[in-house]
Amino acid sequence: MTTQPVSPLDTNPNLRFLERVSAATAGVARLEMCIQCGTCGGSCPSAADMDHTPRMLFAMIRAGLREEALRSNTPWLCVSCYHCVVRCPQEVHIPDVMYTLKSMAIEAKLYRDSVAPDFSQTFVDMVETYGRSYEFGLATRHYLKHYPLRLPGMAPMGLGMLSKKRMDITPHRIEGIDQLHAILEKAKEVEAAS
Amino acid sequence: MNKYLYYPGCSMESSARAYAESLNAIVDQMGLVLDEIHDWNCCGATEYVGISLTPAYSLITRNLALASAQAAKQGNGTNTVVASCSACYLNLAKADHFMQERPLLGKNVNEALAAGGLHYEPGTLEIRHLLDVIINDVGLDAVSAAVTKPLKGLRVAPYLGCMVPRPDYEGRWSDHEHPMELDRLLSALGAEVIDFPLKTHCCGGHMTQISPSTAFELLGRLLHAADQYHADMMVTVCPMCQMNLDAYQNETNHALNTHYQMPVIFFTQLMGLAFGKPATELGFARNLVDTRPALSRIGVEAPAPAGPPVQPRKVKKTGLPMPSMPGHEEVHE
Amino acid sequence: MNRDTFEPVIIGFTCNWCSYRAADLAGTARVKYPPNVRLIRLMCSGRLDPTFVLKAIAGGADGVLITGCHPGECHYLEQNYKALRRYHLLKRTLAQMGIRPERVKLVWASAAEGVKLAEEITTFIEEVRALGPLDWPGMTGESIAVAPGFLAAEEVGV
Amino acid sequence: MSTEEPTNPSPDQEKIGVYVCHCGSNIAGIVDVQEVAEWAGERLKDRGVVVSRDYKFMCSSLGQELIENDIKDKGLTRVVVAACSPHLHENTFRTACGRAGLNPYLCELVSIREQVSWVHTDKDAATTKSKAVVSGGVERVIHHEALEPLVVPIHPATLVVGGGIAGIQAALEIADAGFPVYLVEREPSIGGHMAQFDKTFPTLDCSACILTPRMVSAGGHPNITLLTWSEVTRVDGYVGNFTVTIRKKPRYVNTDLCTGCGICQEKCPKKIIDEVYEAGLGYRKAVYTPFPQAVPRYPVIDRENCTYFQKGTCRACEKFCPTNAIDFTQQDEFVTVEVGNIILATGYDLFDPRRVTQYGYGRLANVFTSLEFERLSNSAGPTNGAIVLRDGVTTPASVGIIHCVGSRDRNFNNYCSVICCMQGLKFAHIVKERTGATVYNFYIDMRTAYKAYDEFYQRVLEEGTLFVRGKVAEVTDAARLPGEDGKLIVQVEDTLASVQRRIPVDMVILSSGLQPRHDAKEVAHLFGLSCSADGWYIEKHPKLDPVATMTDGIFIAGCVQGPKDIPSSVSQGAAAAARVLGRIQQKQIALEPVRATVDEAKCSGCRICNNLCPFNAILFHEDRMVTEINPALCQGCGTCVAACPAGAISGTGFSNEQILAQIEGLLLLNLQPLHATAAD
Amino acid sequence: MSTNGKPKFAMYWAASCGGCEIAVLNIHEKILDVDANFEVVFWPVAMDAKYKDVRAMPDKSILLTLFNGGMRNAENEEMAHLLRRKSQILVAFGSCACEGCIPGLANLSGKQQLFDTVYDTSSTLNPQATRPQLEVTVPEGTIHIPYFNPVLKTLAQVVDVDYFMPGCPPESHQIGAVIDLVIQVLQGNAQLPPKGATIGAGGSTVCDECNRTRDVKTIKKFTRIQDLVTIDPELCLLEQGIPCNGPATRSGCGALCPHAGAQCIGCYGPAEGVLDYGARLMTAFASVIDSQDPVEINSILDGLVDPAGQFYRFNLASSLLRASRSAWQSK
Repeated sequence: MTTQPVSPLDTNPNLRFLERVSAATAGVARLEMCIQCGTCGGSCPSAADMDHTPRMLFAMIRAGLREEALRSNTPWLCVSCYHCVVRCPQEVHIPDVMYTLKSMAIEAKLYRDSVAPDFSQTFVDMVETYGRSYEFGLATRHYLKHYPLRLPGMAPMGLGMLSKKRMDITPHRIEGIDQLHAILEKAKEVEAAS
Repeated sequence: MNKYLYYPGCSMESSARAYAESLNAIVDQMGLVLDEIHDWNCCGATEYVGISLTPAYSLITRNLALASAQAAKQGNGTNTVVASCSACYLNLAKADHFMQERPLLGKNVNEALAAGGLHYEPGTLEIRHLLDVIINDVGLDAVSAAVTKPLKGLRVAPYLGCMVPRPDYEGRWSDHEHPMELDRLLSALGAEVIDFPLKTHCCGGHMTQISPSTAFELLGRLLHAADQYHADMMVTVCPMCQMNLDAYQNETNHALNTHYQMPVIFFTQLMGLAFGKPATELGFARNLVDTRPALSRIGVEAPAPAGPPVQPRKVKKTGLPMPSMPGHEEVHE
Repeated sequence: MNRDTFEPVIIGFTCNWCSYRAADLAGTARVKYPPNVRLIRLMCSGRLDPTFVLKAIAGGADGVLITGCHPGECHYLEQNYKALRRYHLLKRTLAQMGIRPERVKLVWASAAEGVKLAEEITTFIEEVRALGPLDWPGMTGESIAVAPGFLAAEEVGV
Repeated sequence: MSTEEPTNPSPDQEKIGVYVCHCGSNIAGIVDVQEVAEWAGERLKDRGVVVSRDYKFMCSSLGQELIENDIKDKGLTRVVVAACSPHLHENTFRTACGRAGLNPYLCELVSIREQVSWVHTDKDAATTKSKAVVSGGVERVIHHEALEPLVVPIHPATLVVGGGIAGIQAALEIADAGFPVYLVEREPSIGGHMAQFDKTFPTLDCSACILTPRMVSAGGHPNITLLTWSEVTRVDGYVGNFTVTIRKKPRYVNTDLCTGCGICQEKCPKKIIDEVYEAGLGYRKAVYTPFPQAVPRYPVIDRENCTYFQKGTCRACEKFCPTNAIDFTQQDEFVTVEVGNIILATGYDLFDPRRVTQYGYGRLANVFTSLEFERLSNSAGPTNGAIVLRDGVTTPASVGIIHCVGSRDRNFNNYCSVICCMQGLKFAHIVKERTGATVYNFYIDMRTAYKAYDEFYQRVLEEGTLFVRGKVAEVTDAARLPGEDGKLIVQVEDTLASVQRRIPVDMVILSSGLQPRHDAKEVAHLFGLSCSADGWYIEKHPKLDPVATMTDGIFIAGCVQGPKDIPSSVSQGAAAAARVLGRIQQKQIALEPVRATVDEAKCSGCRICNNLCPFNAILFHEDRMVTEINPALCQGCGTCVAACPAGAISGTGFSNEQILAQIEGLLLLNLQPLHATAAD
Repeated sequence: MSTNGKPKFAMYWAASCGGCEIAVLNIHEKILDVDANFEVVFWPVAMDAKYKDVRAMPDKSILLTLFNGGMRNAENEEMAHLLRRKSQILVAFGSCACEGCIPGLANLSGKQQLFDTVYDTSSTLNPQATRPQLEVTVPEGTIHIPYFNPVLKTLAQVVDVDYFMPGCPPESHQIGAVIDLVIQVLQGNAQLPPKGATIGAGGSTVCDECNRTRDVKTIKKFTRIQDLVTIDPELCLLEQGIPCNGPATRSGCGALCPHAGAQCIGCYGPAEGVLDYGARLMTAFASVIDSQDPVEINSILDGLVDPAGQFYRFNLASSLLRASRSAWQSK
């Protein structure tokens, strides 16, 4: 349990953290409505591996513990199973808050383990380049970087996937790739502005 | 004839070819006309949303924009987009939903789309999953009517995964935890459907890539439960689930020191079989876990499993009555 | 009247049993809404005589809000349906007089819906603000001299 | 040409006093009351305002005296008070005027609190609006008429709907005071939910032991007419004079002959799950009394399940009945009663936990509802009080009790069901006491307000019940860890330890919340009441008038008004009875003289209005070809007034003149600028 | 015509059709009583007269002026003021003066639209597209044409009126009765009604005088009378779905139209004390529509093809709104 002297509202911008998280979340986050009942933490399939249960993370956000919250591995372990969402008695958009925290952590370079961010980034790079996902490229790049040792063990599976035509060696590029680039460029502008 | 705009999603062309092939084999019989959205792009899975909001939703919404344009151009009498992949379905549905719930998001996304000469009016398209369409538009009567080779004696564990029944902002599913749609479909095919307790639990999603131990734990839970129930196979509606459970089963076994050989197949593959299509056309060859032992059962009397199937819910008739469960009568124990 | 500083004046008719109590409830709950609306208490929306609406418009109101119990929940069983019918006929007539029918709005609000009523009031005020001033000259004596704002506002033609 | 146009009565005729209330800072905090008062004195002088004052608390005796003195000294002929909602203090100020010799109805109370100071933030705008509101009041009051209230007699009989503890209490209070009561109950016996319970918290005395004496005295009371197996189908009239139609469903048992010996129930071959009294956990026959101490003791035949009614053969009950009381020919019987007041105590339904699928009720055998557990633990229940699993034999070694099932949850019911915490503690105690099992209570917040409740919590803590703070995520039988096989696993975040826990237990009890009766809305409409958004009936004032409703003469008691435990329900039953008795003692009641009247000279007999009145107050005289309105039946809604094409109908208290004048007053000054600021 | 000291009588027409004059002449031999009891000093329709003669008269020198027609232009208003000054009793005579009547229905349209219709439609031969000018110079000199009010006003909206006599035109027997009354008053045998009263009409509405059978009203469908194949000769027209204005229209005509099988169109104006005639009809019709479903209600209302025309045919100028927005806006 981290403790940090929390300065009064006016001098501590972090106490506005909750508002900023909500503002950056798709849909209406309703974070301020959390009653700390723990339905999310109880439902979460990967809670065991998390630094903090989602409930605790929300309490930290509320307390303005920005760095601790963004450093937590909790958002990265969210599997987007949406159990917490449908069970939450206060209808907090939990997974979407997790997405927000991830992007904030990336922006602030506050994540501890680079595997997950890298995977997402690699995946997105592929998509931005081709307009479609490119599992072979993704897998090879990702595994070479992060699980070189896991590769041998993976080889049979990989080969199986290839032999059974479940993975293509060459990527597929969409026709409107330029259009897509234009859209994404603009989107990034807008995002940066907001 | 039910016509739809169709969004296949990337995996249908790679890891989930079997899904695509089997679907292909049954569409005509089910009277489905799937008009593929021309030049659709990847939905970004669960990755892009974790990096940047507006670009992520713009990526998704480009597909919706293309779809509504296509619908308008051809005036092809539908405003329903069907997705066969759970993640794609969820992303498309969420984009449509959130653009309405947060008008600012809608404004930003459309500002971005405009750069590509596109626009999408949230709420104008209906976004549905393939299973939903088969259950509610085609209907189980039509399905059972098409069955020529009932899957008698095949014990199947219906496995939906997460992103079809949840979060279900449009309220299309009978339940978020224990929806019966897939069970009904499989019973209609003549299979013996077990009341799979983990039918909407998580397969680990992309954890296989970023936190294998977590993934193996979750995969282990599913395989364990399916095994406990003596399922011959797990039947899924989601490429990601199928990929994780099938392709990573081996690694999971290594990691957990277990020896599961649980075939995991797409519901469309079973439909194909029940409709009398040859297994060769239905992509069974693509499974990494051998499906032959299970398939060999179909049509022939299934041998009694080693031990009695685990049936924790069996109630002695001498006991107190169970609460009546309206609408759930057809569940197999 | 300068349209930038234009503050619509709205007369609201409330039902003693539902919407007036909803307004009270909004008060007790301290729910905020803009002060542009001025409420009149009737025993029932069925008491609403189109004359009242015409009078309000002719008297300088920019919009009129009619509120009553939800269909099927009228304290007097079914009188709110009479209000509903009059409302639809009145709107047709107003349109012929060149008045945007949207300037008159019917809203159902039960005694429990203080927040909803406040929201409806806020929304309506903004809708009327967007329509601009009406300031009908009907009652303003004999002068046919027309207020500038009146000319500025476009309404449906006849 | 139009005399309906408020032809400003020459002000010299009228002397109007305007009184603006500060309500402490409630109004004065936002509205410049002094400015409003001064403004009214100046600007409305030519409208007849001769005195205009502001005062800290107009409703205080000093404030009222202020008005009374002005009436006496300055000869006021009209009074306008700008303060709170008329629903709060209209009477106060009317009475004050009355004391000073001014007809009470020449006083108008306009609201600048609920509708101005409490809902607006901009002071100038609020002050401006207050002026408009006052001006509207002044214009309106000019057209008020001196009225006399309509005095009607109060019928001494009372109708009590619902035979639960609240209804029984109310019925007994009134009957003991010597006045007739009709007690209507939908089920075959009175007793309600309380009759199903085993023990009652926090004292743990046996529910039946304290309830049955009340049931018996209600059943045998000379002043109480018991109408069980009956439902109200129609309510006509108004306070003091209701005419109520009640449908008596056929019992198929002649209650004059039946001795309640119970032989028919023994002999009946048809056994059905009892979904009502036994909460689906036990069985009953097709002919049955719900429970041994039922009042009345006569059984009913359940037509849907009776072999004779379904197949045409059997008649076992008839054969064996020693007094030939069985009568298969009985039909619905409709009785009409005259009552002066009505008390609704129709209670609640238990939230159906099937809706919370992750808790597995209905799928997982050993998940029970609170009501099921009440029956289970009840010595008169299906297991004679043995706490066992659904197999009927095994005693649980560990039990999990889940709080807030369906309550405090936007997916189901948003509100707190009040009783669940104490109920959960009660269950914990009973389980411990009877089985010594390990007991877990899973709660979000422990709410043990009220006398001796928290002490009970302490006691249960002492007894060693384990408490886990966390809303349970799911109950599953999918075992995966050692020790989970064959158990129910309660998965929850222990929010105080911040860890996810999987706790294997043999039995799970869901402390289901309370919710309005499935037909609450229809019943409310039948009696002309309104429901809150949740479906509970709305009381006249949440604090000061919790048992009265907005419909005069109709009161509510018990859970129909909101979730409640037994003590509160009983108190409300008694309170409602007290209110009714007060009314009866007065013998008569003064009604608002808000009525419609027809000017026969103007009435052309066009008959437009003739079927606009749901209370049949409008009658048409064929002979004279004119329409007349019966003031006794008229409820004063004014629909006919608004509809009359000839303007021949006028509404006392809400006349066209008054409303049109008020409109003019409100618009007198489109007091611009309003400085309206968007709601914040 | 005699010029002895008999009380003076005048009748003037402003914006009107002249029907009111015909109605007066239509009182048959009673017209002789008028001559016997009055000296007719000004009556453009019946005798030659000049405005300057009227101006020359001493104020209040005319005992009774029957003024018909609405205030369409500056000349009408000028004459209204002039005759008010010269008369002791000024009667707004006929629907036009009382409430604007058909000329007042022009208040639905803007001035421009009116002129376009009058000077620029196929029914008009106007090659030079001439439009009336306030001032036109011709060889003989300069002609002035009175200013055309964008919004037609009623007499009472311009000058103080003593009595109102509705009807388009007022029924001759009512005119006769009024003249009798005035004569009785002159002979000191009767009292004048209070100022501002409506004279020559009943106190109820047309249904009061209508002998068609009627029942409680519920309307499932409105039909224009010309669209009906058969009309029940006995039954109330409104109950047959024909929008009959009888229920809201002041009695006095003897329910002529309904008895003749046509619906009342409301020429006698609103009943005593009614502020807005159209509103009364709106609320009456709407109240008895037999539906609680907005969609159905609207489809029933579609049967009322022209609500404003239906409810304000004679009455627009004296209604609360008085004119449509486009009329108010035009200059």
